[in-house]
Amino acid sequence: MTSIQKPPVRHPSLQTNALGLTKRDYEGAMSTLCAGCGHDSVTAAMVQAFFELDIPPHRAAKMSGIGCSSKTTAYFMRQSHGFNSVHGRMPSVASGANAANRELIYIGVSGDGDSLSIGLGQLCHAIRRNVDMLYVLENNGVYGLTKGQFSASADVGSKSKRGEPNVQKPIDPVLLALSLGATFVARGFSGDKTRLLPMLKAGLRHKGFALIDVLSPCVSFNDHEGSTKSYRFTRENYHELAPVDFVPLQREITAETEQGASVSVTMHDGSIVRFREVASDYDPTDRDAAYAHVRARQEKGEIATGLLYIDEHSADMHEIANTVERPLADVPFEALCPGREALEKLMDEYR
Amino acid sequence: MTSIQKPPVRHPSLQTNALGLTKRDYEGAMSTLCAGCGHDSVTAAMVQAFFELDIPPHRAAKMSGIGCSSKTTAYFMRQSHGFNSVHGRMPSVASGANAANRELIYIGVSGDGDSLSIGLGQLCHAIRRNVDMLYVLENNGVYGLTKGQFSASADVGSKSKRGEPNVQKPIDPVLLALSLGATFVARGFSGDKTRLLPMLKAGLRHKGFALIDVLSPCVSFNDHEGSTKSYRFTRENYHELAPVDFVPLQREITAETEQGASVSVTMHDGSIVRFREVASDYDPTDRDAAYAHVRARQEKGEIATGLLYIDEHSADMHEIANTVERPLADVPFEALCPGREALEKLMDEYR
Amino acid sequence: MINDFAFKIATVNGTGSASANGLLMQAIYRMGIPVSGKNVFPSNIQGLPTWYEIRVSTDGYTARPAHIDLVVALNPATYGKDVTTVRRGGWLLYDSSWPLDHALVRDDITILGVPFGQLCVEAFAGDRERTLMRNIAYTGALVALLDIDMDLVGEMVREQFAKKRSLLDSNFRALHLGYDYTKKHYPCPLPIRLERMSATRDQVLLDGNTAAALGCLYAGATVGAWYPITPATSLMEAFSGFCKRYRVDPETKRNNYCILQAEDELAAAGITIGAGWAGARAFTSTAGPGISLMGEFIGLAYYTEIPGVFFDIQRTGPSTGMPTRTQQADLLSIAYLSHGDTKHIALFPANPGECFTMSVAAFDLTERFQTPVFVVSDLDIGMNDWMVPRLTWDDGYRPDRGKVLGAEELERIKRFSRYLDVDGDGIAARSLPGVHPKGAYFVRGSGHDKHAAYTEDADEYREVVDRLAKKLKMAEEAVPAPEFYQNGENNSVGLIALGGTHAALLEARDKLAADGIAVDYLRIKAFPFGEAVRRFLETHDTIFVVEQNRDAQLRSLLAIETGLARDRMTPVLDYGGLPLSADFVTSEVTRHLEARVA
Amino acid sequence: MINDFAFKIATVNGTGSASANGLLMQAIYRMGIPVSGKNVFPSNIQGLPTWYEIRVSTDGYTARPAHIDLVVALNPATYGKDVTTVRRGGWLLYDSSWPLDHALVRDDITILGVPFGQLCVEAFAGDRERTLMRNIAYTGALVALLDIDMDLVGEMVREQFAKKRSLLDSNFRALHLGYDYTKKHYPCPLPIRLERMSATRDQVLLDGNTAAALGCLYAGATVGAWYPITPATSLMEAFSGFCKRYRVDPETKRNNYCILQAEDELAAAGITIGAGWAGARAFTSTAGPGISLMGEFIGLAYYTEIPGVFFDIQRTGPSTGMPTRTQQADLLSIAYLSHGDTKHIALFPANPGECFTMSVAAFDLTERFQTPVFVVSDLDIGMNDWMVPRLTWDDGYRPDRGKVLGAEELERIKRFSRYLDVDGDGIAARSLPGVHPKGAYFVRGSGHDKHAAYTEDADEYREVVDRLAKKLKMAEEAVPAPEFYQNGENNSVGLIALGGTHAALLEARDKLAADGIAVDYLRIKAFPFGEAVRRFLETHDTIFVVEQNRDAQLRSLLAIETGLARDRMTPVLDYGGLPLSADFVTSEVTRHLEARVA
Ligand SMILES: Cc1ncc(C[n+]2csc(CCOP(=O)(O)OP(=O)(O)O)c2C)c(N)n1
Ligand SMILES: Cc1ncc(C[n+]2csc(CCOP(=O)(O)OP(=O)(O)O)c2C)c(N)n1
Ligand code: SF4
Ligand code: SF4
Ligand SMILES: [Mg+2]
Ligand SMILES: [Mg+2]
Repeated sequence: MTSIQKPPVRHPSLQTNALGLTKRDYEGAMSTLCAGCGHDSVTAAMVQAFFELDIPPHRAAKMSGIGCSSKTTAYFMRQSHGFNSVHGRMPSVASGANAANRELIYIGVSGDGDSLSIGLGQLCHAIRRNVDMLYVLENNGVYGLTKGQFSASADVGSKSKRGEPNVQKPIDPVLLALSLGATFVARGFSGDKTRLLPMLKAGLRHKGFALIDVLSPCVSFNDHEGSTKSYRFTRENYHELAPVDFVPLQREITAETEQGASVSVTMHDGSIVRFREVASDYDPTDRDAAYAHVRARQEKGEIATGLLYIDEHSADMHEIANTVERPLADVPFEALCPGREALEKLMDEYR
Repeated sequence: MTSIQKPPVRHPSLQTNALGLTKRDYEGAMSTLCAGCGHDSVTAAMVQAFFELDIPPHRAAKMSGIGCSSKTTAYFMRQSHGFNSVHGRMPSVASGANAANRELIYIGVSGDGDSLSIGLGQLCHAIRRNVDMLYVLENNGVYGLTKGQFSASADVGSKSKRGEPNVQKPIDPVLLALSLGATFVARGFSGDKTRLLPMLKAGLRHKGFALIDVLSPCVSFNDHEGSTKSYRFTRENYHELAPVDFVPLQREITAETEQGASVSVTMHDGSIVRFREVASDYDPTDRDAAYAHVRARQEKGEIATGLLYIDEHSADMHEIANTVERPLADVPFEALCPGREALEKLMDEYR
Repeated sequence: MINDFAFKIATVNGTGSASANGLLMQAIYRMGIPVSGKNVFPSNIQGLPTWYEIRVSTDGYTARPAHIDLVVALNPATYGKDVTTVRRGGWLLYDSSWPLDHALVRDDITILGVPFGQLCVEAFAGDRERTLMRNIAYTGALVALLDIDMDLVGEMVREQFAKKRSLLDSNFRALHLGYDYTKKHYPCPLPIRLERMSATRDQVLLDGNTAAALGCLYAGATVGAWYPITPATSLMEAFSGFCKRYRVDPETKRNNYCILQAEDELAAAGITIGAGWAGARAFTSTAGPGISLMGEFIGLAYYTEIPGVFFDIQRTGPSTGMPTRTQQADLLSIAYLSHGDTKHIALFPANPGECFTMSVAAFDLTERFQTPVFVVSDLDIGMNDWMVPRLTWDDGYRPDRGKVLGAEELERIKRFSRYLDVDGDGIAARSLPGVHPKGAYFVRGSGHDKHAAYTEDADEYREVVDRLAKKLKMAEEAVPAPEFYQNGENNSVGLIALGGTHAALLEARDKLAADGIAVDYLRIKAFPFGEAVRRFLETHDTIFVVEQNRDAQLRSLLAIETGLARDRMTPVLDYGGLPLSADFVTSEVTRHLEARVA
Repeated sequence: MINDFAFKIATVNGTGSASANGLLMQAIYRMGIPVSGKNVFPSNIQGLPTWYEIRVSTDGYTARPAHIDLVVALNPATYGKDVTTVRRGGWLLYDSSWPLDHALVRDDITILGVPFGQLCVEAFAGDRERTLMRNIAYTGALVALLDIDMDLVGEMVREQFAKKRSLLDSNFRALHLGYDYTKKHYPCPLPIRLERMSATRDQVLLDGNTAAALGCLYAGATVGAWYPITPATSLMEAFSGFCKRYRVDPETKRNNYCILQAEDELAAAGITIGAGWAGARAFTSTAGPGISLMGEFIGLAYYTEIPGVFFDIQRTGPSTGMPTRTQQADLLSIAYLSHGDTKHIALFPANPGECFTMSVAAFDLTERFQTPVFVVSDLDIGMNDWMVPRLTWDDGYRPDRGKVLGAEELERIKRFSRYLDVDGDGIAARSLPGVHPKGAYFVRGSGHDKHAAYTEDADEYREVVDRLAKKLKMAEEAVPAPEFYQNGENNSVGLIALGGTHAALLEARDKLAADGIAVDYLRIKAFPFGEAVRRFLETHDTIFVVEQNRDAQLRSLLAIETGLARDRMTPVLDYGGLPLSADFVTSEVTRHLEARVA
């Protein structure tokens, strides 16, 4: 059903990937977000990740809800189908799309309001279903598009632009996901693209639901003094577990010797995630260790970032449902309709 | 606004509580549940708890969603107002009722379908809001009222009545609540009333949201061999942290010497929860220890029960909102309406 | 009174009476006699009153009977209520293990006692078996009283318990306990009795949810999303059963389908829409409360033009209402579901047979018009066994996928504009994700122009929503046309109805004719209404709109959509939650007509 | 052309132009001249086109103007579009810091250039200040061109920046930069200019959401639940602001209110209902998508008879639609929201003044009738500043809590039956939780009888829902009556409308009269409709129903509820998302009337 597309002629200087595509081919419409919005940096990282992974744009599906963050799916990969659904309910739409066509690469982009308030139930159940998709939660502690109300991820005491402190306990999507048995849990910072990039790649390659909580400051409503989601506060208080390298299967592992002690996890498709300088006792496949680590940092007033947990062995939605390899949308009608005779026989059972 | 009610004359043999009421006064309509349903045992424990805590029935409000479990609010305290709302959305209705009248004692009864599927988002946000109420989740791993489909709490591999194994990962309300920073988290078993009773009492006295996950087998659809929510399986695999005694403020602590080493927590109202024979290193006020304990048991294939975590220091919904002591429903109109003059002045600001 | 009477069995649910009642119904059906059964059950699992009404009719009328000739009263809790439902001169059968209860006494009926309980206590051990066998015992009694073919019943019991020898024996014992005792003590059969016919040869006993599930199976639906709710649950459960049987790839043993039990109805709708967008035939089944919860998603699908089939198995509303009672009260909700300007295609099956055919039609319509399509059934159709012609299938059928551009077409065209109407039929071609880079576009529930680009421009916005209105207008003549039942020449009185009340209307029509009142009858099969409905309304001076809701919702839709003045249509409303009986219609109609003359 | 023209400022959002535009509007208002402003803004935070239209009208017309006399074009992205909106013979003011763009050239208008950018670059440092001051600079230019009272503007700037000295100076500088340059280079004022009047003395400039918030404050609402959504957000934010000011207990410093930002609209509805049940006056405010999500809960409140006020600040649908554009397209959704038979009371404010009074009325109605009440406003009313008479308050007002039994009454009565209609008005007395043991009852969305006991009995069920229908019937004459604008004696032409289009209709009526077409006009203020609406429809041969949606939803409601045939009413529909202009109405009406004659 797919088609091979010929790389059009371009300026020689532009670097191309295995598909002969340049980064430009992975870009999207002009962003209409505020200048400096963290979300735009995430978008840029996204472009980079898809480009470097040699993913044909039209084989990816961009799913989102409603919000500034959810708008960003329009700002990368113009040649991919995009689905800007309704507020907080993207996980179910993505689940349905994936059920119909498991071959596409699904990326969901959401916000802390979209995911942790109105969409909390759907997020939790997408995690439980282990839908094969990368889910990027662009977390800024506020409802940006509706002009800065506190979201469910706002920290107690964090101040609004008007100076009022938030009084409700925050929901940490990372702890939530770990407690639900999510199979890939990470946290990044839009201000740290080098560390975010490999997480995105690993998330795209993960078989199952990959949640990446990306701290992505809102310059218009939550980047002031007293906010715990500002660029400044995040930069000063985030604690990276360990930088990771994503080594896709196709490339042979050259970087091997480059650094010292490193833990690595082999992904389902054979590619490898290598953790550099990680505390030797940290096991990124130990769900409880990850949880404890995040909590410990939290108690210290720090924000644990990094690729915190990977489980490559749990079944994803389709394995659980035991569906055929081929996308259900492509199964020929003949294979679906039992036909006249079968019905006749069946009718005898209703006498 | 409340009224003192005179205890009617009754058969002397019936034991009465401080209000001069007998247990009968705490009973409700005839149960229409299946004979042997775990929920009925929970109802019985509820009657006992309210009776022993000397709570005037009409000062309690019984909130529920939809399901066999949610029906049970009709089967205790006929003199209390009850609100059987819509499926999965009771937490918001309870929040609103509590916002309007903080003096009533709120008890919510729900099921695993009502709370963990359709109602998951509302449950999480009621926890976050820390609404002052006791929330009893009667957990049987199935949708009883709709005839036995697996719920989100069904364990992987647990068999349906037709013998089909459940394939989706379960959501454990206890882990979920702990990861969200809930202030009172416990798990009981409808088959063990003696241990459930003090939990219910403590939950009723807790200031804030008290979640009790009660394993409550469904005899019609999930009590067979191969089910991990059957009476048999639960009895064989539940592991009680430690039996607790609830010692209300008014009664002086006689039981003191009765047993040996015991950890105890003083509740907001001065009453005390005492943990008997608890491993001396277990601190019921340590959120992470509780989480680790539950996970450890889970890994062993056991079900951790008991009063696992108490936090008496977090602000509840009204403290957060800084509302007046008196129920908002009772605040006289004069105190609410600024009046003509104020409006005239105000209008000058819109010129 | 041969093959023309009705009897009712009053028991308690969760005691196994259901299967006994099914046995009776099936036996009569196998005797070749037209029969229908209505199960009136409570919204709980065990211990509450439940009734089963069986009607036999030589003329093949299957609507709820006007009166009950024989009542089997086995539930003391409802004695008083049950005895009053026996027609004068009728019969009452009760369990004489206990002395006759005063509540049951009536001197204008014949009271028959059989000590079912006692007989079973003597014959069987253990409470469970005794309660179960009591049901078979009263079955035996009825076999005797109504002259049901005993061999046939025996044969069926044998079929049923072929594998469970012990059960087989006790069932036979119980059957004969009731049969023999009755034969011995009472003149059998009663004047109301059965005689073999051959009217059911090409018929089957089928419930609407099973038939709808078969429709989805045959239409090639691959994604089913749902959240359990009575009375819609059995639809998806039946689909799942059929898929396990017909949809497992013979080689790989993998499934050619994916059924997702969602966390709630919002998610079920989202999954359906996501799957429809990605190119699968997807559906969900729910009841009123689910419809209300799907409102926002339905508006999204309407505005973004994504296919999906939504079954509403109606129950008694509002709110939770009476989940185990029937009604037709979601009509108005569905027709314009969701905020803003919307309008939806809805199909109204009248029986299980149509649940099958209309399910298939729904998938063709939803893909052709790229808009959600509702199949509006109800508890009576969905959960009761109906006698319907055997379902048939034409192997020539091919799905109508509507305008979907493939890779080659996309490769050829210069620019793909998702919402551009090229041929003036109001429908724009769509592309599926993953097929071709040129097919890529951005689905958004926010304002978009014909190229699917974001817009806040009044004209660009209007251009798209005006086309949507046109598209729905086009659908009027594409949906199943109404059925016109003419009774002789130019009648001035016309009846209008839709859905499961059809059985009652056909019977009412005959009854009225017998009373010298010739009426025409139009059965609406779909929304939006077409020209035929308009014409019928215009050509009849007196119009009765028969429906099962309080507010005359169908009449409202007719007033809005056809323009006929509301008061030109007289509502005939039955909304107590039970299936409609022909007599209600005839008496209402005659009452109004007389009032008019007077 | 003195005090009778309109001008429009085209800029980019997030650059501070909003406050400059507000300044202009307020200045004109303070000159005593009737003025109205419409903010046409995008659904994002920064960088997209935005327009502000200001109309001055001696006669006090406040509807959107038919044509624009002067356009201030400061957004190159929309030059082409903006220049076309200048009426021939009108003026265009642009930033001549850059050479005149071809897109702006038109020979039938006068083009004025002022180098705002350049002037600010020279006068100020830093991008931010330069962009901000550019707005004040064009304000200065307009002060000169339109002869706005400079002292007054200065005074206002002083008020505004009293505390921020530095800002004060730069604002003054910027103001004069624009003013002086314009005076120097162009003959000022233009023919379109202002002259002091005294028409606004008893008026205020107020938006509907602020007024509605005040209504909730004064009605004694204590619980507000919400989920942010444009254009409803500012209502709860205003309420919160007023509460901080007027609702903090002087002694304890504790709040006499509780505002909960819920996780979504379902929860907001649940909180509102829970609070209403427990005895508080509670409300929520949302827009279309929220209404769709509240469907299930609204059905519960209707059937269990719990009060609650639901604000729908309508925006352009369907689905997400155009969140920053206006429409009246939720009418049908709201009238019968939720599955099953339901019907709801809705109030339709026409301006901020009525947002205040109707909010208060809504709380009285919802408690009196014990059913949800909707206040249906829209973005134009809710978010734009309108010139309305100063809000007033009668200290004699006491809330109508409806039939609520207190402890004493409960103590006295023998048995409390929650759903028993004792005095035949369709309303049963309720009790509040915690008041008295005898008042205890069980609220359930499932079938219940008049004693609030669970039932599956057809008659008991019907008894309750029939009373609900009666109750809503009773409400017809209790809700605000329509406003009847007669124009001389028995006219045959009648216009009908509701909500914010009122301003346009009053103007259209005058215009038509001026053209010799005398029409009557009925403004509907509430649903369900009463006798007055029926009478108006019956007494006018030609009826135009003017509304801002595609599907003539109000006309549908009129056809359903009054019985008048749909086609007796001609729809006049404007649904592009912008406020209605009088000319649209007059041209549509005349077109139809002529067509009729022809
Ligand atoms: C049902 C519904 N309710 C409310 C809204 C209004 N709304 C749009 S975006 C948004 C919140 C966005 O917050 P978040 O997801 O954090 O995205 P951000 O803008 O912060 O990136 C809300 C409440 C809506 N579009 N739909
Ligand atoms: C909106 C809605 N969807 C579905 C239903 C049908 N329904 C009633 S109860 C129930 C599940 C009950 O399961 P649980 O909460 O576990 O209660 P249990 O019966 O097991 O005690 C469902 C799906 C409903 N009443 N409302
Ligand atoms: S409002 Fe905040 S989140 Fe939205 S675009 Fe601007 S900076 Fe980004
Ligand atoms: S079905 Fe299960 S949960 Fe429901 S009443 Fe029966 S035993 Fe209890
Ligand atoms: Mg956000
Ligand atoms: Mg359950």
